[in-house]
Amino acid sequence: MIDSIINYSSIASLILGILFILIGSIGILRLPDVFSRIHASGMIDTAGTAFIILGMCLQSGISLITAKLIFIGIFIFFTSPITGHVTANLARKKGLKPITNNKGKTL
Amino acid sequence: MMFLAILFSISVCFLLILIRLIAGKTTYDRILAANSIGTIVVLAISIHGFYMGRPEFIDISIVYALINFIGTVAVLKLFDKGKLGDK
Amino acid sequence: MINFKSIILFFLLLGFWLLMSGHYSILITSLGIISCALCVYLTIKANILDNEMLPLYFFPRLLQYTLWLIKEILISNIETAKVILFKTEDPELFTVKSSQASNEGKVTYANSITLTPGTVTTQINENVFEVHALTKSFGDDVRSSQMDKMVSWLEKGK
Amino acid sequence: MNNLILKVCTKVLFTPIILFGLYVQFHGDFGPGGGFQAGVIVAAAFILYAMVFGVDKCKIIMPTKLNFFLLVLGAFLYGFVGIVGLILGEPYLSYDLLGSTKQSGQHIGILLVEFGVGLTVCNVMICLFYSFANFKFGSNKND
Repeated sequence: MIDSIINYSSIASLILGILFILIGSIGILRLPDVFSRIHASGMIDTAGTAFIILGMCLQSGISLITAKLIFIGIFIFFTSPITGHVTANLARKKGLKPITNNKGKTL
Repeated sequence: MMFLAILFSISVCFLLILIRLIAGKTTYDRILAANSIGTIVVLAISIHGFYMGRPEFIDISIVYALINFIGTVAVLKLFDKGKLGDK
Repeated sequence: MINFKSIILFFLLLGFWLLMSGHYSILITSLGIISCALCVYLTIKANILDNEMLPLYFFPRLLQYTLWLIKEILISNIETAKVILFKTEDPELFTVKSSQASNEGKVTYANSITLTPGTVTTQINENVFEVHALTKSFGDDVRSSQMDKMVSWLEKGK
Repeated sequence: MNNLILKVCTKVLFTPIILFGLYVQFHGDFGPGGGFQAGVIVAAAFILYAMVFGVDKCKIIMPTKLNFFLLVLGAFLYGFVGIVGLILGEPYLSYDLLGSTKQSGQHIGILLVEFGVGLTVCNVMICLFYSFANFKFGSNKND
């Protein structure tokens, strides 16, 4: 009983993760400029990764594998904003203008 | 069987991002796409470990995540300064 | 120079090693202790063992902050998915002020902004951040400075 | 790169990456891993540090002389463990007599040889980075 509940929730979590990754890749294709695409890339790195790792953790039960999977999750959560920020920062520094429609203050 | 289906769907996402990597207008688009492909490959390696029934191979995906991060930083620095040395 | 911080770092690294290892023979565990000591030595020699590297005063409130951040990430993920699939994007670029005093607080705030999809920190100048948001509602979320208050709470505990 | 986030996060990541490299080094006989991978991971931590804080700062932790010394020491360790077997009347690189029993001898021998390989690979990577770090890519005109 408990086993089948864990199994089904693991499958649901994996499918949800795949869905988020798919939406993120569509976003990377569809959105107009680098700064918007970073948001879609961030979706892959946060929701997609988190749900797939959650699904695999449920699949493996309490073991060393779960600890390593959680460690991968923490590592990707920690490094994803750094690469996103550094890419955006470099694009801004090299003078790329994002497509916006506001006249707000910028640095 | 389930893991095979998931690997297949991950490869579809991989191909979608690959289109952006080839078509991307600016360099930053390409770097971003390469970074996203790296994240997807990290997940695919660990799922492949489950599919083969040897989840010990998760160590490899940690190494891949590490090299993905350091490689992205190195490429960005190369575009910023033209060399990897001084800060 | 062995101080309180380096001892804490040593035990954190030892916990990490024991969590990853899975083989608890005397040889492997003693190699682990030697490895952790080597890592602490390299950290001290590189002169990076300060509050920016190991903000110990974050730790009592870190768990609650992480849970709150995960909730925010989930909500903004769903919003971003809606924008990508159904709506047209309406990007904007604006500046916000951060009220954190220390570098580690500022970095936590900037990383939290980037980690929630829909908003990206593009530049940092002292305590003014330039933020790119996917739609106006994401921008309003950042401008309402709820996250700023949470990070300040994480930093100061008030 | 003169970037606050990158600097602070490199400080946080430097130590765990080295510890993970040493973990891969010493668990090479239980799973995937071993000397080559561990050397590359440890070198990656030093390279990240050198890229963000500058090569001069990295040379404080790993001076060029120490780098060369460890490079040679690793190769020497590999050869020496092999020669010990040869002196004790066994074929080259057979570790049976290093421990009290055959199995523990094998374990110690493999650990020592892998440690030598890891040390050499790590220091060759750092040495290559030091050599190529100031090589200018692209046009030579601007600065």
